[in-house]
Amino acid sequence: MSARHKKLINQPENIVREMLEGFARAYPSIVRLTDAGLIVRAQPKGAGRVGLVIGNGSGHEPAMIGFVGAGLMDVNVPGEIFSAPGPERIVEGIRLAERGGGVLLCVSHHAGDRMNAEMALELCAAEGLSGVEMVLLYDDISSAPKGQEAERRGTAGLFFTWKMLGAYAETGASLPQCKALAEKVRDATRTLAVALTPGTNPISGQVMFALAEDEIEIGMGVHGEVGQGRQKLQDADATIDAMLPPILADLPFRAGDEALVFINNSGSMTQMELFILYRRVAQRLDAAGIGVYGAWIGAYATTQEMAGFALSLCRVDDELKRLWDAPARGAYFVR
Amino acid sequence: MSARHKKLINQPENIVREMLEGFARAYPSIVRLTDAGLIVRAQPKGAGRVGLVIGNGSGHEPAMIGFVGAGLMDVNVPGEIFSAPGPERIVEGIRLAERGGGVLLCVSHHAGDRMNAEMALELCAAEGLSGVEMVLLYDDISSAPKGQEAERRGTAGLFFTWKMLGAYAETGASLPQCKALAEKVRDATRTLAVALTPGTNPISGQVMFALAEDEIEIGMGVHGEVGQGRQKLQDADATIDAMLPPILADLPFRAGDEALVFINNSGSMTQMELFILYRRVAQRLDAAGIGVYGAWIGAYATTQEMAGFALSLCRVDDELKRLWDAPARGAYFVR
Amino acid sequence: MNWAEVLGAVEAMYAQKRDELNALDAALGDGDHGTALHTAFKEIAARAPELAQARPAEILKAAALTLMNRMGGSSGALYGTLFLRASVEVKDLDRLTGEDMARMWEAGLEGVMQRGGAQVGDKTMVDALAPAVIAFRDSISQGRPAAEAYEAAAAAARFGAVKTSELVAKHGRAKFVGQRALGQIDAGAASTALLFEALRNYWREKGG
Amino acid sequence: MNWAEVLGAVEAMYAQKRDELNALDAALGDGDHGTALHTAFKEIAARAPELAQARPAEILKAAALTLMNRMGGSSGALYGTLFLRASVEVKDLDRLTGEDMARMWEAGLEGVMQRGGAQVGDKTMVDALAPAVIAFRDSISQGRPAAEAYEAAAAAARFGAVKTSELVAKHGRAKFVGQRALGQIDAGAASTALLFEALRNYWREKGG
Ligand SMILES: Nc1ncnc2c1ncn2[C@@H]1O[C@H](COP(=O)(O)OP(=O)(O)O)[C@@H](O)[C@H]1O
Ligand SMILES: Nc1ncnc2c1ncn2[C@@H]1O[C@H](COP(=O)(O)OP(=O)(O)O)[C@@H](O)[C@H]1O
Ligand SMILES: [Mg+2]
Ligand SMILES: [Mg+2]
Ligand SMILES: [Mg+2]
Ligand SMILES: [Mg+2]
Repeated sequence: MSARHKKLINQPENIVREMLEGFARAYPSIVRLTDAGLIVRAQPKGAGRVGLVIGNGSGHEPAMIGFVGAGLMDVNVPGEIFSAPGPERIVEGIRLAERGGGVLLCVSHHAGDRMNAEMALELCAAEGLSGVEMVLLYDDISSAPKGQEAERRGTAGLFFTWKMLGAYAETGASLPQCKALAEKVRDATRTLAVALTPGTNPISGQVMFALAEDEIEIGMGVHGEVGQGRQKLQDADATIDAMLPPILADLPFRAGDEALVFINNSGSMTQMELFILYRRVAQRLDAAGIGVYGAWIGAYATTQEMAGFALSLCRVDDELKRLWDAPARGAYFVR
Repeated sequence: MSARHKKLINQPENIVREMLEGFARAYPSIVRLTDAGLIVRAQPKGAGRVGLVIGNGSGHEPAMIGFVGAGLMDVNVPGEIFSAPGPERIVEGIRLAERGGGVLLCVSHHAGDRMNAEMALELCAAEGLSGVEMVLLYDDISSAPKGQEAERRGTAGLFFTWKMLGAYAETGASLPQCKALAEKVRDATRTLAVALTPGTNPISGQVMFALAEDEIEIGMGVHGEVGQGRQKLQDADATIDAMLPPILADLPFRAGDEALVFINNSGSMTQMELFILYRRVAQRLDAAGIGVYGAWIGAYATTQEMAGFALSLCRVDDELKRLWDAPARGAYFVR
Repeated sequence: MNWAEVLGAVEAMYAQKRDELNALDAALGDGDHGTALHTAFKEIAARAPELAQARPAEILKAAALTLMNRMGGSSGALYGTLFLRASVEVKDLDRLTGEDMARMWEAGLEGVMQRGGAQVGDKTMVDALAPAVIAFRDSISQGRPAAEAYEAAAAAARFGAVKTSELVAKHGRAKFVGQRALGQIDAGAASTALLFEALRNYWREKGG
Repeated sequence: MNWAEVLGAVEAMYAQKRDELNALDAALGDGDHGTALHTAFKEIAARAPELAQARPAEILKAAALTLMNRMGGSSGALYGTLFLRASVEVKDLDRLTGEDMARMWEAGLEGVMQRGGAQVGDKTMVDALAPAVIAFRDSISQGRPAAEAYEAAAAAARFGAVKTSELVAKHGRAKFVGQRALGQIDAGAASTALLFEALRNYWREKGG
C-alpha cells in the first residue's frame, strides 16, 4: 500500500484547532475564526440578505473553510476529523450568519450531518430563532440508485451549489428562493468518484481502506465509503469511458445540453493526471453533443492524501450560467 | 516507502501532449495550446508591452502552464517530464510573446534550463531577433551557500516573480525595467523546502528518492535533488522552527520588514498540514517583528505526488506590494 | 442511586472497551467509535462533582449535550438524543422508580429511531437498544425490581448486538460496505450493549 | 565513410546500452540519460535515408538539432552543442580527413565546456570527452590514420569515464548528491565513452 503515515502535525488532539488558526491567519482579509472555532466571512454580507451556513467534518480541506467569502458561504462550522459538528455549534453558526434575511443551513448528505442539522433546527425552534431552513445536498450516483436520489451522499459536486447559491444569495433572493435554487443546482448535478490509494486518518494514523496495487474502486465516498466495487486499474481514457456514461445516463444529460465539468482531486492526484483525464471527458462530451460551458480542475474537497478524483457535471441554463460567472472571493475559490 | 505507482495516464510517451490538450481544453478563455505544444495567453497582452516567456520541464503542474494569463506570463514552453525544452521551442515561445516591447526570457536556474535558454538566445541573435533578454531566477537557499546566490536553484519561490513581474509588464515598463524588477523580486526572495515521501516519475515509474519512514530531507530540490541532509521526522512546529531561522538569516529579514509568505505543496501534503505549519510560521514571524503582508498556501509547483512543502518569503516594499495586489487571471492563479 | 455515579460507571466501561469498539468500527466504519464515546463520557464524568446534587434529568441532560455537542457525528447525535429524550421524560423527578426508568428508556429509544430512521434489523445500535428497552419494560411491568430489569435488558442488548453480525447494514458508514458487513458486529450495537452492561453492574452492586 | 551510417552505429550502441546508462544516471541523477540519448539517436537514424547524400556537416547539424530540440535537458544541450560546433567546423567539406575530424572534435569539446562550464575533474561528460579529443588530436598529429586515432580516443574516453567514479560532481543533477557520488561513474561520461566506442568500431570495420 502506498499510504502516508508521515504527517507534519503537532498533538493530534489539537489538529483541527491549529489548522483553523493557521488558515484564518493566512487569509485575514477573507475569513475570521471565532472563539468557538467557526469560520466566518471577514466582511459580513449586506443586511437583509440570506445567510448561508454549512457544517462538515474536517479533513477535507480546503472544503469547506476555503469557500467562505463574498459570493460564497457566510459561515462554515467545522467538526472534528470526518465527524459532523454538534447541534450547538451549528446553531452558533446560524446566529452568526443571520443578517435579517433568514438563514439557509446547507447539509452535505451524510447521516451524521443530517442528524446534527435536524437537532440544530429543533434547538433553533426551541429558542425561538425563526427564519431558518435546511436543504439536503447530494450528488454521488454510486451511493443510491436512480429514483432514490434523496438517499445519495453529498460529495465533491456540491461545489456547484456552494458557488451558485453563494452568488444567488448576494442578489437579495429570499430564503425560499435560495432553498429552491440550492435544490435546482443539486438536482442538475451528478458525480462519480474513483479511488486509487487510501488516505490515512491524521489522528488515528489508520489507513482508510485497502486496495490492491492494480485495483481501483469506482464510487468510493469521501470518507472511504465503499462504492460499486473494485476494478482493475486501467488507463486514463478507459477510466473516463467507464465513469462518464453512468453519469450522463443518470440525470440524463442529452445532446444539446450545456454543462459545467468539475474534476476534484481527492488529495494526491497530480494535476497532470487530472488534465489527461479531462481531455478524455471533453472528447466524450463533444461526441455526445453536450456543450461544456466551463471546466474546473483542482483539489477542492479532499480526503486527506487519498489518490483519486471525482468527476462531476452540472447541467446549466441561463440562470445557472450567470450565477457561475458571478464574482466570488473565498480563500480557495476566486472567480 | 509510500510511493504511488498507480497513475491514471495513457501511453507514457504521450503524457505531456495529452496533459497540455486537457489543460487547454479546460481553460479556453485563459490559454491556447499551439501546434508546437506551447501554452500562450488566449488574449495577447497590449501592443508595445514586454512579453514574458518561461520554459521548464513538465511534471510540476500547475507550474508554469497555470501561470499564463493576464497579469502573469505570456508564454510557457513546457519540456518533457523534468527536462528543459530545447532552444528551438524557446525561440518559438519568444516569437509568440513579442508584442513590440521586446521579450524577457525567465529562466528557473537549473543547468538544463540555463543552457537551453542560452542556446535560444544565440539562435535569436543568429536570426536577427533583437530585443530579447534573459533573467536567471533562483531562490533555494539549500542549493548554494550565501555569497554564491547565483549558483542557487530556482524552486517554488519563483512564484513571487511570476506574479509581480507579470503585473509589472502590464504597466508598460520597458524591457530593462522588467529585467531589473525580476532581479529585485528574486533578490528579495528566499526558499527552503522539505520532503517527506517521494514522487514517482510518471514515465519511468521510478521512485525519485528513498527516505526512511521516520526521516525527512530538508533542502530537497524540485526534482529530488539532495539538500542539506536528512533529519528525523519531527512535529510541525519543530519543523518550522528548524526551517525558518536559516531563511530569515539568509536575506536577512529583520524586525520591521514586511514579507509575503508562500507555502507550496510539493504534491500530496494535506491542506490541513500546511495550515498547521503556517500557523507556526505566523507565530515565529510575530515574535521576530516581521510583518506578514500576505500569505498564500497551496500546490503551485509540484514534484508529482511528492509529499513535502517549500516555505518561501519575499520582502516587499511599496512597489512590490502594489504589484502583488494587482489583478491576475491565470488558470491557477487569480488575484 | 446517583446518576452521576451511574454515568461514571459507564465511563469506566468504555475506558476498558474503547479499543474493542474502535476495532469493530474500523471493520465497517471509520474506527473511531470507541474513542469518540469514551472521550465524551470522560468529559461527562469530569462534571460529576458539580452535578452530584442535581436531579437525574439534569444529569442526563448534561450528558446528552456533551454527547451531541462534543462527540459529534452520527452516534453523538444518536446517543445524545437517547439521553436527551430520557431526560425530558423524567423531568422534575427527584428519584426514578423502575416504572420511571422504563418510560425513560422507551422515550430514548423512540428518539433514536426517529432521529436515525433505523428499524430493528438494520444493523445499528437500535438492534441492541430496542430489545434492551423492551426487556426492561417487560420486567418492570411484571413487577420485578430495577436491578433484575437491568439484568434482562443487558442480556437482551448483548444478544441483539451479537445478532447484528448476521445482518447487512442499512444506515451509517457500514451501509457502504454492503455484503462485507456480514459476520461483523455493529459497533454502535456493541456500545449500547456495553451501556446496559454498565447499568446492570451498577444496579447489581448498589441494588435498587 | 558515410556520416549517416556513423550515426546509425551510434544509435545501435545506445540501443544496447540504454538501460545501463539509465541505471548510472539513476544513481546520481534522474535515471533518464540512456532513454533520452537513445530516443534522440533513433530519430536521427530514422532520417538517415534522406541525409544519405548530404555533406558531413549537414548530417552532423541535423543530429545536433535533434539532440538540442528533441532530447532537451542538459545533455540535449551539451550533445547538441558538441555536434553543432563540430558541424560548423567542417562546413562545406565533402569528405573529412583525420585532421578535419581532429579540428571538428576540438571545436565540439570547446563548445561543450563553454556551454556547461565544466572542467576536467568536475565529474561530467567532459571527463571522457576531453581525453578522447586530445588522444584523437595526438594520434592525427603523429600521422596516424583515423581508425587508429579512434582506437586511442575510445580508450582514453573509457579511462576518463571510469575515473569519474573517484570524483564528486560539480555540475548537473549529480552535483546535488554530494559525497554520495563517490564510487559511481557519471552517466554522461559513460555515454561519451560509448560514443567513441561506436566511432572506433565503425572505423575498425570500414577503415579510413
Ligand atoms: N441512522 C442510524 N440509526 C441508528 N444508529 C446509527 C445510525 N447511523 C449510525 N448508527 C450507529 O452509529 C455507529 C457508528 O458510530 P460512530 O463510529 O461513533 O459514528 P461515525 O460513523 O460518525 O464515525 C454505527 O455502528 C451504528 O450503530
Ligand atoms: N554543466 C555540465 N557540463 C557538462 N556535462 C554536464 C553538465 N551538466 C550535466 N552534464 C552531463 O549530463 C549528464 C546527465 O544527462 P541527462 O541525464 O541526459 O540530463 P538531465 O540531468 O537533464 O536528466 C551528466 O551525467 C553529466 O555528464
Ligand atoms: Mg467518525
Ligand atoms: Mg532528465
Ligand atoms: Mg465511526
Ligand atoms: Mg538524467
